[in-house]
Amino acid sequence: MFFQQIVDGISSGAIYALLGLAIVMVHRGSGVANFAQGEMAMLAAYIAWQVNAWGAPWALAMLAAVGASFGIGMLVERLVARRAAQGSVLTVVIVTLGLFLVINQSAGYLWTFEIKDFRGIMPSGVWSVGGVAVSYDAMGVVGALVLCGVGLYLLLSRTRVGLAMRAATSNPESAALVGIRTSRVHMFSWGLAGSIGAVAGVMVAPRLFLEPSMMFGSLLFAFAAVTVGGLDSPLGAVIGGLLVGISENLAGTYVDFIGSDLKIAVPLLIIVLVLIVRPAGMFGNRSVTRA
Amino acid sequence: MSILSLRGVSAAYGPINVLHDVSLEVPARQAVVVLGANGAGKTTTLRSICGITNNRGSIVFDGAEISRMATADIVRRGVAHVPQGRGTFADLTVRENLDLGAYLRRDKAVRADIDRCFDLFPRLSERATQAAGSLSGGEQQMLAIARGLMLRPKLLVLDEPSLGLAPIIVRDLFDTLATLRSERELALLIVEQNADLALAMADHAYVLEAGSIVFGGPSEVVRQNDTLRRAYLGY
Amino acid sequence: MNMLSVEGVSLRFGGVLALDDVTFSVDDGSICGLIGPNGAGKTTLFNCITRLYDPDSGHIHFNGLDLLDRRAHEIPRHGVARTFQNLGFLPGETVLDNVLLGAHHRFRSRYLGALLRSVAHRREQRALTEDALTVLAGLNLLDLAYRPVGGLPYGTQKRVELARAVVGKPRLILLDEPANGLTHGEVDELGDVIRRFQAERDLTVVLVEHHMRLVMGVSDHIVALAMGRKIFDGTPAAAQSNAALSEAYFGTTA
Amino acid sequence: MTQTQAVPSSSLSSPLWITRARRLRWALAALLALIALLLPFGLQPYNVLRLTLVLIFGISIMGLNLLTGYAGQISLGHGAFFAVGAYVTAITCNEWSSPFAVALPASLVVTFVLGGLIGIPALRIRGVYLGVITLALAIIVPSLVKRFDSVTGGAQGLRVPQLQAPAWSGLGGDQWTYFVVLVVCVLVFLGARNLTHGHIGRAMVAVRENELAASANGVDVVQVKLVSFAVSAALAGLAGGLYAIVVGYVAPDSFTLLLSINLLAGMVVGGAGSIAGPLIGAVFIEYTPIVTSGFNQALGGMIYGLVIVVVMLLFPKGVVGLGELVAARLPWTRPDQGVRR
Amino acid sequence: GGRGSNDSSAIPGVTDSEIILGSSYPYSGPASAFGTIGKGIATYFDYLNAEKGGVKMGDGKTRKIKFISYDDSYAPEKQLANAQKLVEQDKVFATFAMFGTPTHLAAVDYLNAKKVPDVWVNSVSAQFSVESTKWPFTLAFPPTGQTEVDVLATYLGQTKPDAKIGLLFQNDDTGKGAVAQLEKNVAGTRMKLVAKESYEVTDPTVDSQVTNLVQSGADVIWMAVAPKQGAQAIKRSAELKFKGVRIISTTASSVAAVLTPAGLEASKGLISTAFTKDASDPKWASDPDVVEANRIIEKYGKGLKANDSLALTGINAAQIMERTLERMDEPTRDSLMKTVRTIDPPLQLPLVLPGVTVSTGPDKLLAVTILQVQQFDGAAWQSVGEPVSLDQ
Ligand SMILES: Nc1ncnc2c1ncn2[C@@H]1O[C@H](COP(=O)(O)OP(=O)(O)OP(=O)(O)O)[C@@H](O)[C@H]1O
Ligand SMILES: Nc1ncnc2c1ncn2[C@@H]1O[C@H](COP(=O)(O)OP(=O)(O)OP(=O)(O)O)[C@@H](O)[C@H]1O
Ligand SMILES: CC(C)C[C@H](N)C(=O)O
Ligand SMILES: [Mg+2]
Ligand SMILES: [Mg+2]
Repeated sequence: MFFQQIVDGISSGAIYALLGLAIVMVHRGSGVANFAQGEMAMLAAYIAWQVNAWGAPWALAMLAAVGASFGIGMLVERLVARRAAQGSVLTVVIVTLGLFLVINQSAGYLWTFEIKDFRGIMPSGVWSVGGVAVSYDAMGVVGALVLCGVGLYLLLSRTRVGLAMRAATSNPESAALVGIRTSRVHMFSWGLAGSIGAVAGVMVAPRLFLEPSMMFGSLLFAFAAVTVGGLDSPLGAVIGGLLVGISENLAGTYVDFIGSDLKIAVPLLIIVLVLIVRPAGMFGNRSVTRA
Repeated sequence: MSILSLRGVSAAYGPINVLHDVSLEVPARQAVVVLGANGAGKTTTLRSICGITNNRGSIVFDGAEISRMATADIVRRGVAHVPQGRGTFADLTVRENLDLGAYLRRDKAVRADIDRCFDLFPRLSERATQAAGSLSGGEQQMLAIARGLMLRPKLLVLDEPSLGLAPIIVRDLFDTLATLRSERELALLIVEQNADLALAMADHAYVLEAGSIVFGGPSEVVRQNDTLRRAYLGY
Repeated sequence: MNMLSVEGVSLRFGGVLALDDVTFSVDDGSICGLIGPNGAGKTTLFNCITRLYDPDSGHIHFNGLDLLDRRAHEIPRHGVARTFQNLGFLPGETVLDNVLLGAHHRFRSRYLGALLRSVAHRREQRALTEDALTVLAGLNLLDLAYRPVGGLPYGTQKRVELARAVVGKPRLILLDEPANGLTHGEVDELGDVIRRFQAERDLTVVLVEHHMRLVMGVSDHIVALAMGRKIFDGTPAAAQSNAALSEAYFGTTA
Repeated sequence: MTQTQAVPSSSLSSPLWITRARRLRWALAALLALIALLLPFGLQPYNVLRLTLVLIFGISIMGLNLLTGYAGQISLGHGAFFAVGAYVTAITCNEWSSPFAVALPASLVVTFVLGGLIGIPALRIRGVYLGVITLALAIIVPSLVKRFDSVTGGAQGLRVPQLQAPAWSGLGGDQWTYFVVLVVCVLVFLGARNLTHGHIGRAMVAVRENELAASANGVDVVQVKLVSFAVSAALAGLAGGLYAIVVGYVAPDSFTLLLSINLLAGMVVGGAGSIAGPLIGAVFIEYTPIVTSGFNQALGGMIYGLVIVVVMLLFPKGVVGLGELVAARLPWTRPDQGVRR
Repeated sequence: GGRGSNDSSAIPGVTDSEIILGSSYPYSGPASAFGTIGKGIATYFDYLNAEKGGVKMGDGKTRKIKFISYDDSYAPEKQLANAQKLVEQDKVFATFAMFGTPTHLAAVDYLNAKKVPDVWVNSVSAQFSVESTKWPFTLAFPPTGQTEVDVLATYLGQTKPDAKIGLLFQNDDTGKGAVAQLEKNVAGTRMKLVAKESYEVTDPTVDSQVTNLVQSGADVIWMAVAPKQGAQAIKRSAELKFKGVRIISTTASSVAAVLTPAGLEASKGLISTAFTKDASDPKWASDPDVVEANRIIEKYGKGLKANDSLALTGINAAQIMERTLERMDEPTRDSLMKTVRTIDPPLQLPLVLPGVTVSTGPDKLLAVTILQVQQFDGAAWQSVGEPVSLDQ
């Protein structure tokens, strides 16, 4: 039971981490916390479903969704986020919450609120070892997480693009003054985040089941994860996600008072504790302020 | 031939006009200094050149009209701008700041240029891995200048480069600028309150007052002309 | 009498020893010029005095009061004000509001008084606003009182900083490069203003500046730091002829 | 700046455009007050109820505004304090059959203390990080309500006796309730205005803009943050208490995340860091969904989201920010252009 | 009666040619899925008005139905305001199928105080039916959660008297109601409730809870859940190779929207109760009533899709209202209340399973107390025995 809960925790945590990577991507590239990220992932899953329903094989449909999401992400930055950034941080927060509503409700209108049959590329079934069952779906999510995580890490730490992103967030005006086309950088980060979110969406749909509110709960946990890990750290998102997933499951199972109805409180406690010690998360960059 | 020329440039913040019909020229490989009391519009002039401030009029750099271009594209044509009051990337290290200065460059000389910056400002090499935001005011100013040099621009625009720098550093800086000008065929456009030093180094000078150019000519003229100095520069 | 005495103050940031056993004192009513190369620790010393930083060791006394016992927000109340090298403003607020912030500790009424707009609160609000406007007028800034401070020229902002510090009625004022962004003429005027404030408001001044004409012109006494250590303590005249200082700082090869 | 000038005292008074802008604001407020007094007599009870809810949301948005708009501490979960306030009133009214005059202050006090406690971690945690913590709070409160169902009635909720109009007033129950809430609301807004228009408000803004500068100027940052949290929570709690009385029923489903989000949206749309903003925001969150779903029921929620996005894109600083832009261009209230050095 | 026309003008919301009904649904917000039910209702009334000219009521007059429903985003205070608006401004004859337990609890006192009929409330909570003294004008339609639990527990007691039950439930009043009712049912039997796991609607998955139930030693997993969690629990319990009996609540028994996504193989053997015909079940796909309902949805349902079980729920609700109106002797509120309180003879609705009838009477406050137990065979639901009636 213990190991099963750990494994379950990892496979939930991988979902939060994957979505968390997308959140980190946007935050790092444009300094915005995108509360519509989960809905964009959900939309990607619907796109994949629709393309499949039109006759394309799943693999192609999912690729199409990931590609389309890159465009959607860029579009959202270009048309919405950029203008909102003229206000305060809160303006952007509200705008992404507005987008949340728009995407969520449109999906319900277009595809109804009923669950869609979403197969995806992973075979159905489980792999059991020593009494612990791991579904292929879950393995798919973990695999996608590893790929996206490593890719993102390399991109951010090993390439000029990564440096440009940090510069564009840290000081947009100076970034332009060293020749960085900040608006393209922002668009690229949103696009990339859209794609990572889309990977999350299409990989988790067989497990969470596709309906308009599919990603809502995961979004909350993903935010918990990136908060614990640090909003600008991909590694933080991964570790934070797994930590939240595992602790939530174990606490819900083993701590009597918590039980499953209060298990949502566990990530909160973790966040508060971690942040009190490290106010910018475990791996986050604490911005320097000196007099 | 001028590498930069402004013709009838005006600029405004909201409803308030702060530049009126400013025209000035920066000849190739020469140093031009812009002087004026505070609030005269010097910073605004420089920001207009780099497309940071909304402005009207014509700005031609290296044969191309740049007044409608985005900042990054102007920079890509070879203009480096060291803004007034820091403008460093506070969360990034000194080294990363310098790397970003060379963001547009692909050549092999980047390393050597970083070493050169460290020679000019030894302080920076001691602080290479420290976050720029934790530097002292003067150290940040050095970093901003060094970052501008890293671009290897055709035109280097400096907004009060001596701000917050120790006298010895200021002197070294101006020496280096003079060297670079001949060495790299660099043109310089400098706003500077330390008028003596700037005039000594510059070929041309402009004086701005309340958003208009009230004098333009060889810097020698300003140096020699006490009335002019007293009227506009207060000494 | 010593107004400010700094004894053996050290502070380290990771590998950087920003202050290394610094000791000096400032006489009541004098103007002390604090100079030194970039990164010498001048601002850091101000930060220790105003309790934004905690020194690792040492003592700082002001008028007999142990400042290290106090928290940052209590410092102005005890009579120490400062300006910031790179401006510490609320950029969206007006010049007047920013200056009034400097008088924050002079308000006697508290939350309840403000909530109910008590007579006492209104009276002091009026009085302090008048005070602030008077200080602004003295610095020729009255016209700008209702302009957001963010859009003002750099040199003007430095003067608003000065007004903000002065309106708190300090006994000791720490000025961090107040002449930045000023023209030659304005620098000279600033020297006069500093002296005038010092006399009229009975201030003690510590002035950090790289502008040598200003420092040497107004200071009664010079302290120089380099690499966190005190390297000179004496009169302006002695400073100008000090070889070590010349080499490390002025750059005039003797 | 050479000589000490004797300053003529006339030049120390505010410039004309400021005085005019101030008068304009008071005139608008007076007009609004007049309308607020007359409205319930011309409207049907359901509209009076909606207006009452607007006032209640206005109070809680004002609470959020003090904390987030003025002091800059992001709270994405103010619905939690609203819920606690509602339950405190509901429980005191039910269990101890205490009159509202006791129940409402109880809500105020409990949420004041709770807010202060929540403010403690906020001393270290900032920005979006703080936002996520408060968000989690808003998610947990309904779960806690369900968990402690012996006092809270669990998912079933609690009924609360509603206000009855005294006979002498000659008013309907809805009108009486409205006026009671109106009085509370006016007091809250006046208090908030007083608090924010003096040195306290300046201190809050200083904490928001630049903590270092704030404390160097004598602002006790810790105190300002804690007090802002406590007062802000207390106003949300007070609003929650009023809600319980007005609606006559509280349940965990009354206080979902949507409430917190609506409060925040109301604050930003109205204009963060302003006095009129919360009221405008309250009108927005109460009436926009009604209008949008009237427009097209199937897509009501979608249009509501779209309206939020569009409003924010058009006025990134909220409706009040737009008003200020307009005022800055009106000949009457335009700031003087001549700027001397 | 011949003079009805005069009288009726004094009664709000009804004329000789029109009757106004009002309702409140979450068209927006987190529960907006259920807005589809409201749209389904409106669709059916549109169809009636267009193709039948309205409803022919007991007084012989055919009246068009004007159905006004407002959005409450599942916020109690909004449903209260909507109820007031319907009564005061729209002057409805009655409210009908108001949605949700917590939301309607905010509105029910008001409607009863105003003596406005509040019929066929769309809530599975029994209180809206059984509290007839407190709320004489209120009555609910769908089978209550208790009824469903009673029927299934009775079935289980007969087929597996030693059942060790592990229960999964949503942490809301419906879920808590199911727990209480199940505890009542197992008391005094050999059945035991060995494990309880709850979830919040915001939980991304219920995997952890299902794991705990599977490993608790239970041989029956009872899933009192919503569709999404139903699909997750079915899939998860199959993955964990659970061998015992699995029971799933009616709301989560749609073949297309729950069992297919969860996997038909994985769903094999599920036990549930049924109330209405599942349009996505091959068994009912060509049922004329289902076909007709789908036709109506496609023709009149703006934006609705055929086979959407929530839309069909709306149609079904509208049909009970249609029958009710047909049975009213005169167009008065009293008559409406009398009619809904004495549905006798019982009604067989087109979309409700044969043998499952709606009836009320002085001693029968709950409208639906008959349900059909069914088992999923991997392709379709198969009835197990006759419909079970729990009539007191
Ligand atoms: N962001 C802004 N918003 C509004 N007005 C501004 C803004 N920036 C500058 N101004 C105004 O434009 C005018 C010119 O300012 P500018 O900064 O160009 O002067 P400057 O000559 O560089 O002064 P300094 O020597 O002090 O740096 C000033 O009157 C200033 O008030
Ligand atoms: N918070 C900090 N973290 C790390 N290093 C710091 C920090 N604050 C100051 N330092 C370092 O301490 C040294 C002294 O800085 P300080 O700002 O006191 O110099 P300064 O004498 O004011 O120089 P300047 O004349 O350039 O303003 C600098 O080298 C700086 O890098
Ligand atoms: C208040 C701070 C932001 C000011 C800054 N420390 C400076 O050196 O000017
Ligand atoms: Mg300038
Ligand atoms: Mg310094």
